[in-house]
Amino acid sequence: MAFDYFKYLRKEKLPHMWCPGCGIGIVLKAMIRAFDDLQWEPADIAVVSGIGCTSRSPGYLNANTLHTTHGRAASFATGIKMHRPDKHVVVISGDGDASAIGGNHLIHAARRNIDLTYIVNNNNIYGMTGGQYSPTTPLGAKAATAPYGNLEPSFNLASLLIGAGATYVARAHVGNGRQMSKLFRDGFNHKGFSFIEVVSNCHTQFGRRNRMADPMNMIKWIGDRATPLKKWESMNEDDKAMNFPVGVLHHDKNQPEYTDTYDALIAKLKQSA
Amino acid sequence: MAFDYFKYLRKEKLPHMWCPGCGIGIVLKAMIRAFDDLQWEPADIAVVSGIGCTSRSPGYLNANTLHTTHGRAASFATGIKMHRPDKHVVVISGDGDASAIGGNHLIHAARRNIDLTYIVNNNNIYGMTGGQYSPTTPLGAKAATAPYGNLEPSFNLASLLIGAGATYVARAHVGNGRQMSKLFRDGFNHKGFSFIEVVSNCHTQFGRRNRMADPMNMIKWIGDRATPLKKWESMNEDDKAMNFPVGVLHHDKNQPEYTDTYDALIAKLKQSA
Amino acid sequence: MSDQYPLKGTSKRKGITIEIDEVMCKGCNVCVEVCPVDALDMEGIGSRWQGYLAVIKDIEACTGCLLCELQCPDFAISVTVPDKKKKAAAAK
Amino acid sequence: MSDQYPLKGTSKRKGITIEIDEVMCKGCNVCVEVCPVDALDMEGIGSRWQGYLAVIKDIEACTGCLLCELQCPDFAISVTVPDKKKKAAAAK
Amino acid sequence: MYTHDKDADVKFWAGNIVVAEAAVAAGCNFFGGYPITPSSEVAAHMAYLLPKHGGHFIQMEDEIGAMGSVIGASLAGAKAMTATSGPGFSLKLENMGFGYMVEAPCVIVNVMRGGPSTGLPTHPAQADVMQARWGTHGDHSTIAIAPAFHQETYMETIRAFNLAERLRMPVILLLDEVLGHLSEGVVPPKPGSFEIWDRPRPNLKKGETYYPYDTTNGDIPPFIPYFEGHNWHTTGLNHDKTGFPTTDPATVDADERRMIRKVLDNRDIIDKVEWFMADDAEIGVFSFGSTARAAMVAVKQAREKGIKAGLMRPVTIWPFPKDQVYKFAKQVKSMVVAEFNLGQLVYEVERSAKYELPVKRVLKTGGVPITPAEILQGIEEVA
Amino acid sequence: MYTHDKDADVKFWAGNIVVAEAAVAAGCNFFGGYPITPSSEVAAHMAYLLPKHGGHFIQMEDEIGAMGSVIGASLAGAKAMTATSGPGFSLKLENMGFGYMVEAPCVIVNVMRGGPSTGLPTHPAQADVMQARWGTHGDHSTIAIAPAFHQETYMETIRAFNLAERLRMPVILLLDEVLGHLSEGVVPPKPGSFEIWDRPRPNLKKGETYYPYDTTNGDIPPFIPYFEGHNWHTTGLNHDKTGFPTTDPATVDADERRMIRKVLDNRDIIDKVEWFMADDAEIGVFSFGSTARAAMVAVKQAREKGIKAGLMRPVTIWPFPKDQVYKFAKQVKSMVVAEFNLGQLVYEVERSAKYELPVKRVLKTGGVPITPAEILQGIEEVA
Amino acid sequence: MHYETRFSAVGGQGIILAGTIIADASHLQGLYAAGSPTYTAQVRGGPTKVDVVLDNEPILFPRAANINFFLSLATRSYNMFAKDLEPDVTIVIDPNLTTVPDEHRKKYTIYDVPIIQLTADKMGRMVYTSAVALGTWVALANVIDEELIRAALKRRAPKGTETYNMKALSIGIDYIKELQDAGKVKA
Amino acid sequence: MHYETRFSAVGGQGIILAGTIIADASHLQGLYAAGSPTYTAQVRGGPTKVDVVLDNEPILFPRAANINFFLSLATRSYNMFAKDLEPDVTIVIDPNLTTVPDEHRKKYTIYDVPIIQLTADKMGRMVYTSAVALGTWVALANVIDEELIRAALKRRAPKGTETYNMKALSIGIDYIKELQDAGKVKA
Ligand SMILES: Cc1ncc(C[n+]2csc(CCOP(=O)(O)OP(=O)(O)O)c2C)c(N)n1
Ligand SMILES: Cc1ncc(C[n+]2csc(CCOP(=O)(O)OP(=O)(O)O)c2C)c(N)n1
Ligand code: SF4
Ligand code: SF4
Ligand code: SF4
Ligand code: SF4
Ligand code: SF4
Ligand code: SF4
Ligand SMILES: [Mg+2]
Ligand SMILES: [Mg+2]
Repeated sequence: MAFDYFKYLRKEKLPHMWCPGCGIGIVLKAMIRAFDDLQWEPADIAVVSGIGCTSRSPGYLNANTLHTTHGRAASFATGIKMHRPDKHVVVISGDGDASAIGGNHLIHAARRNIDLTYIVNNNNIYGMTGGQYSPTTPLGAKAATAPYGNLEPSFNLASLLIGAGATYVARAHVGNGRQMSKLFRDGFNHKGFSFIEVVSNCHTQFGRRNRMADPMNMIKWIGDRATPLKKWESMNEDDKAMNFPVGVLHHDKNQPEYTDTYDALIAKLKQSA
Repeated sequence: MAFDYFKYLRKEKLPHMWCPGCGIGIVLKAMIRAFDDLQWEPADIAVVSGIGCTSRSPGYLNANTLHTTHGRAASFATGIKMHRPDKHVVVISGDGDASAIGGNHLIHAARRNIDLTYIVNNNNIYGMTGGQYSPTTPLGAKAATAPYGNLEPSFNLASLLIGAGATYVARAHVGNGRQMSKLFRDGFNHKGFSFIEVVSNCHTQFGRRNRMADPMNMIKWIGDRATPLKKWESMNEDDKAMNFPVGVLHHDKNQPEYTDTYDALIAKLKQSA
Repeated sequence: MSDQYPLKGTSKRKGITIEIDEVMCKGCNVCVEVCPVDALDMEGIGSRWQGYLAVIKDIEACTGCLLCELQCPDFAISVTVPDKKKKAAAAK
Repeated sequence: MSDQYPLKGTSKRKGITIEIDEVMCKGCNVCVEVCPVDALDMEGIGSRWQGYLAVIKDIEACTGCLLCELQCPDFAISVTVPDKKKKAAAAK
Repeated sequence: MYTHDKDADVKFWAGNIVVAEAAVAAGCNFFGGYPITPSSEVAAHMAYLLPKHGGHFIQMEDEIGAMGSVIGASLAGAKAMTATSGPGFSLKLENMGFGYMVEAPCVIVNVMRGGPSTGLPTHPAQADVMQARWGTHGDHSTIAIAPAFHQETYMETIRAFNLAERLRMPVILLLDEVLGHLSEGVVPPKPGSFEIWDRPRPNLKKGETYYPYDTTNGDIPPFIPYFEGHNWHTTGLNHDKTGFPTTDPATVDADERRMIRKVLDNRDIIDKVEWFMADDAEIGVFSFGSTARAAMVAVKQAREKGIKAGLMRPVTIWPFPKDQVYKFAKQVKSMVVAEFNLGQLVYEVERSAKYELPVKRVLKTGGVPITPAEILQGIEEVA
Repeated sequence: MYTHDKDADVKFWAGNIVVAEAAVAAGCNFFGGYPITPSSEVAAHMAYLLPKHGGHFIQMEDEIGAMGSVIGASLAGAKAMTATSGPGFSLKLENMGFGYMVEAPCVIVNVMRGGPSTGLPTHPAQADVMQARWGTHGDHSTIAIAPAFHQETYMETIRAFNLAERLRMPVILLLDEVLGHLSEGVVPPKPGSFEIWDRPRPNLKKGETYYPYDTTNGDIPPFIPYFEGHNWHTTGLNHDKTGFPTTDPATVDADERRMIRKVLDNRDIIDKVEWFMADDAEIGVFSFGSTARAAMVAVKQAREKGIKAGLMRPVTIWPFPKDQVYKFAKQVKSMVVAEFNLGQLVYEVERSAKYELPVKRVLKTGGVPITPAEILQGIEEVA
Repeated sequence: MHYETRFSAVGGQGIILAGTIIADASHLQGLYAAGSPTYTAQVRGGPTKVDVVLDNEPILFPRAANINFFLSLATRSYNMFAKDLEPDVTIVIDPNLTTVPDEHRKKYTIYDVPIIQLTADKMGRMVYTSAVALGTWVALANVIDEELIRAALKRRAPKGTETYNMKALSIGIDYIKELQDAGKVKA
Repeated sequence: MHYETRFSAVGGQGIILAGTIIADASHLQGLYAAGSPTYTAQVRGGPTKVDVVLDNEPILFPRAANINFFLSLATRSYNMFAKDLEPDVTIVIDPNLTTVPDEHRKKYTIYDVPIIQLTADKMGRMVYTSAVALGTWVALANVIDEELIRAALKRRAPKGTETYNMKALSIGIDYIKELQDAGKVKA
């Protein structure tokens, strides 16, 4: 039997709105396979996003889905999770949404170690608004607001999240959907805040301006640099800078999860009442 | 001759508004000594803050001073520095201002490696608004909004900033004004974004709720845990967790500074015009 | 709509079925490029999207590696492998 | 306003001058606590702040280490050391 | 004006505590906040109360996040509240607009302080009332309630939750620093002695699809929270009844009009105006919230001086009670509008009066509330 | 309506490009932005233009930061601008209030789109006009300009900068998606052919102290940027002339009134109303921005049908031209207010008219602009 | 019955609590009360005050308009809050910490009570300052039954400090009583 | 003179550029122009259009009201934008990608031009699709001088592509001319 994606999809909404070859579709697929792996029921899953191409994902997923305001998905998700700690809450958004305007909610959700999985489709650009540079656009790359090449150093999202206290941090890339799905599954499974960056392609807005207008060009450019963490660690500094590690980058299983802590307080107060 | 603080002070505004024994005054003093060390002229310095007890500091400093909105100081400072890259721009704010509402501007200023020095007086509490817990309040500590003890894990600000890409990260504490001043001076001197956390006391709002209502109790409690980085690194995990390292925690002198990069572009365009 | 190559097929040797959904397929070329055995191809004119559509060039070559399916951004290609092999691959 | 101990004094031995500004001093006790040689003290009633004021208890004991000045949150106490010693200390 | 039975269990509470206590009484089980003077005690008291009642309190990283968490919790089924003051209210506006758009019931408390900007953080004002109406971008209706006495604050907080639930939308509760920090007696009504409303649920047949914006039975779409198997979607984009985005001009136009209509057509449960010595008034005083208390004294004093003054005190200020103002304006010779700002609702009064009636403005800012004497002077000027 | 000389150097620009070009022509040397449809091209074009002119562009992490950077740059002496649309405008409000409070000259562009919330990001609306007036908390005056033609946009962008400088305050420029993305001809005036104003500087004697809010010579305090040796302070708290906080009620009240007065007393340079066939009009049409262009066609068509219609088109919409509306309302039999929202400035029109004049509302939302035919129908209904 | 009280100090949380205690007690006596503190969380070390309005009718305008009793523990708070006082006001100050303008001495009835000294000498800990101050109010204002004040104070005092607070209250009351006995104060 | 043009496609930036080129050229001919694109940055792969209104008077209402020329490259864009057309409209579609309702065939004058095929066959790269499409407009609308269009196209074309664009334009023009010569189109 072929894998049945449609349990988790709103079939009538397809084909989706994304450009031919856009990596977001690959991410969506990997999410579905991870849901299926864990046998999560659609009714028990909330998927929350901000604004952007990536943030249109929830609309295609058969789940409790919420397309919020730009950058604020984590805060809505926090409210959902606090009120229903028994449910699975996943955030998916773009690099701009997550790390530009949404950076604060992202790092605070990580700090609290609240049991959300935050997936960032990092295509190094503001796709939806027409290709302005994002906090992850490489130095020198062209963008709508970087006509002379981007002048701003970029975030290493994984480092940022580790610094913020996230207890599960992984990186996948669009060239390897199978690994992506596995990392999603591990992140979903992790009790606490999990963050998975997917290095992705926006050939339309990033690629077109940077000689990679074809999706496969970009996907290959990404795949060529993606290096398993162990191997990457053994590289010299120059090679490290040219490549990026993929896989589980950080995993701390011993930190208390926030809604657990809170509900323990409720239980304690109930007892003492 | 006694050291003359008044070159950098608005004497007529003193005594300042802070509680007797509040660490902010110690920070202010250390800043002044660092300015003096570098012979920076008041006219060439802008000091920008957000809102909070700490953020009242600029009002006492004889410089170009700006008391902005809560959490947004870094963005105002960025505007000032971009327009006047030739001047010294310093941000000073509290842990809440810098890392709660202001977290996003903080990490992005760090990422850009724009030449600001950002000083955080981290007293682990929202002092001004009456002692609500902040992102740096220790787990279990009491606060106005944590009547049962704080449930939220806290930020390690230095780790967060290193993760965000800051090129100079240091930690001082109120028990050692001399070291603080030296770290400020180094941060001021650093071409790029520098971040200095000062572990500080708010005995009024934090201490009172946590059995340290007396300033010296809190200052000692801090000082006892402050450990020079080298020594701290050699500690076992338990001791590491009980103490915190002070000194320069990260220093990368080789990254391009943002206004330099920008002005190089202007120069290039001028040439090619 | 495809001229030469089919959108659906089952290999005789391995019994692997590949199916391309012509409504979903946007002709992005990803599946063609990722296929290690060159079993797929693009065909011009016909897609509602940009004038291309994926087609099966050589069903017998297919190893059932699933790469095309996993990498297709559009839920447009599915690969059914008859035996346990597929399950094993998916679980990896 | 101080009853017993002075707010200003110069040590005979080392010529070190300590000066407490009674308008600035909030009586927080920090200087007293940090002085390694117990040269300072707090006195009740008199401060506009909370009923205390720092005073010089033993000027001759003062080593000019500057700790009280550096740690005073209120620009209320200053220490002047006559020779180079002070400069050296400050520069550290 | 509320009188207390000597034997009643009178609580001497600050207004902010009253709000928190009443919210929990109304069924509030989620609070997402961020501290700000002079509203902070609402959050602190919720942090104390909620876990005892099995509810959840969270102090978010900022007001934007607080508002987001409240809407998220609401969609998951919570009765949710946030509380803030001027600067925080400004920050919440974008997400409040999202709340209007997805029709998420919730209560937003603004304990007003002096502004604009940081202004006078520890002093009162009533200068966010126009902002409450127009603060977020785009067209939308607003419900805003401004009580004047603690007993009223208690009951109006409950009503705010009920309106939010019944109309499926955010409701704003406006206090000010005077009320928020004022301690006065309040007698909490017994549970069961007041109405508690929950958002309407649809009558779905088994297997029937749930549409989150189905308005076949009226302008207020019935609601089923997340996680009950309906797997529905919503978005801040204009959407159709399914909750999915649409750009169909007619659908969008109709939907936006519906959301405004659902407020205007339910004014019977929303509107609330209190009158004080107004029946035979010749000088009409208009005032609300804490300032109205000074106006009551002024009206009494005017009467003592032989001036037939009377007070119209809207408790619900949005939607604006324009018809009542119109009638009042026709009844009186002239009007006095007393508000603790530099002129906001007076514009609405002028608009509602619809003719050139002398309208005396008693306006003020600077942190010290308007006194009875100042209003009395205004009354005397137009008497 | 602008006619172009055939030989003129006509640029076929989108409205957003016009704004950027005009800003640089007006002396803008700092732009802090954050992309948002449909305003993004303003930022992109500034990113292209500014470094060529020695100015600085920065894309901030969000709109709040963008607004902060603009005010910071302004205090350091820059002519600074930001551009956004609905959701971003909502986010900027808190810092805009700070701009009013510290009296920092700057220009804020809002290219309006459908709302509320995310709404219709790629479609036009005129639904942020009340927000422009009342969006931030607290009392304050607003200057908002809404041009209708690209040539006008060019000149009004320059005027926005000039007003910001002359009055030392933020000025809002309101476009909408129709204008922002519409490409039409514009002939940029030659440098030197138009006025450029800089913020007033004080005449200080040597050694004299500079007070950043010294109003001895008028309501607009003269300005010296940072870093010129005056080491001044400012704050979003209410402050006195020195820039330091004060809670003195009289000082605060007076200062807040002054900041409102500085706008109202300078209406001669702020106000701008265009009239079209209005002299003998019996049916008064009121419309602004892109909708006014449809209204012009409708007025012409009405005249062709024998209906004496005429258009009042405010270019400056805040402060609201209430006296002109009053006069116009007295002149005409009835009015038609056409705005691309569900009723905003019509409230001001009704208030300004001061009596029960029939006011027909031609209102709409949903993304497709109001057509001449729809306005014509409105005219015919009240004719 | 209408009585307005203002307590003021520098940076004092204690006086705000004292105000609350009066209000609490007033309920027990069948009165209406309205308490308005300056909000101190933002005024570290700055002058603070609390106004308590008592009335036998429900209180409409809750702010003080005509203060009957004014207490100040510091010159800075005195200068800030001793404004718009009517001639019939009763004023208590700590003479060690508060300097009162001469004209005020002429205009108003001012009692010098060395509250801080009394607290320091007799209680040893400054936290009881406000209870001592409250005692002077009990004796001078004479509008609420002493026992009701004691009951309210007990309820609001931090656990374990009840007896100390009772003692501190007595110190204030007794000091005034002594003055009264000595004929220096109208009883 | 008043002429309204609508180009529509799916996900096409090219047609928006084509609209701009018409407007540019119209200036050279002394006309006023107003171009309104659907804003495509948010419509990945979705239907897009651009309207260009030409007039010899300054243009008041800038949106299209009565379209003279409508071009569609895809069924989805046709369905979305072929609304409210007047009977006198001229329609060009690519028959390989656009299915037109029968009633439209009856009501309107529709020209089938296999634009994609032409581009693929004769240009090899699909980026020239819109120049080919523009060519059909030049020939059919006949309101702007071909040379002025060429001048404008040259100015806006990415560097290095000018000659290819000229060629693509000719392909469109020639295809219509051929049809006209064959009598299948009114010239
Ligand atoms: C408050 C606000 N600011 C700006 C925008 C405009 N906006 C929409 S999506 C987006 C960025 C999208 O980039 P990213 O998050 O990387 O998503 P992508 O489209 O690349 O998947 C922006 C700036 C908005 N919708 N709301
Ligand atoms: C937008 C906004 N939200 C909230 C506040 C209220 N507020 C003022 S200061 C502050 C926190 C102060 O804490 P911190 O930054 O740690 O400074 P501290 O007082 O401890 O030095 C808060 C929440 C505000 N002024 N503005
Ligand atoms: S614009 Fe970029 S991110 Fe958006 S759908 Fe296209 S390829 Fe994907
Ligand atoms: S409240 Fe805390 S931070 Fe504020 S002045 Fe007092 S001790 Fe310092
Ligand atoms: S399953 Fe693997 S071998 Fe078969 S067609 Fe797909 S990619 Fe090629
Ligand atoms: S990857 Fe999918 S969408 Fe792309 S060509 Fe292949 S089947 Fe079609
Ligand atoms: S200088 Fe050193 S020794 Fe002298 S008083 Fe100060 S702390 Fe004591
Ligand atoms: S440290 Fe300073 S303020 Fe504190 S007691 Fe000593 S001199 Fe006074
Ligand atoms: Mg992106
Ligand atoms: Mg703090």
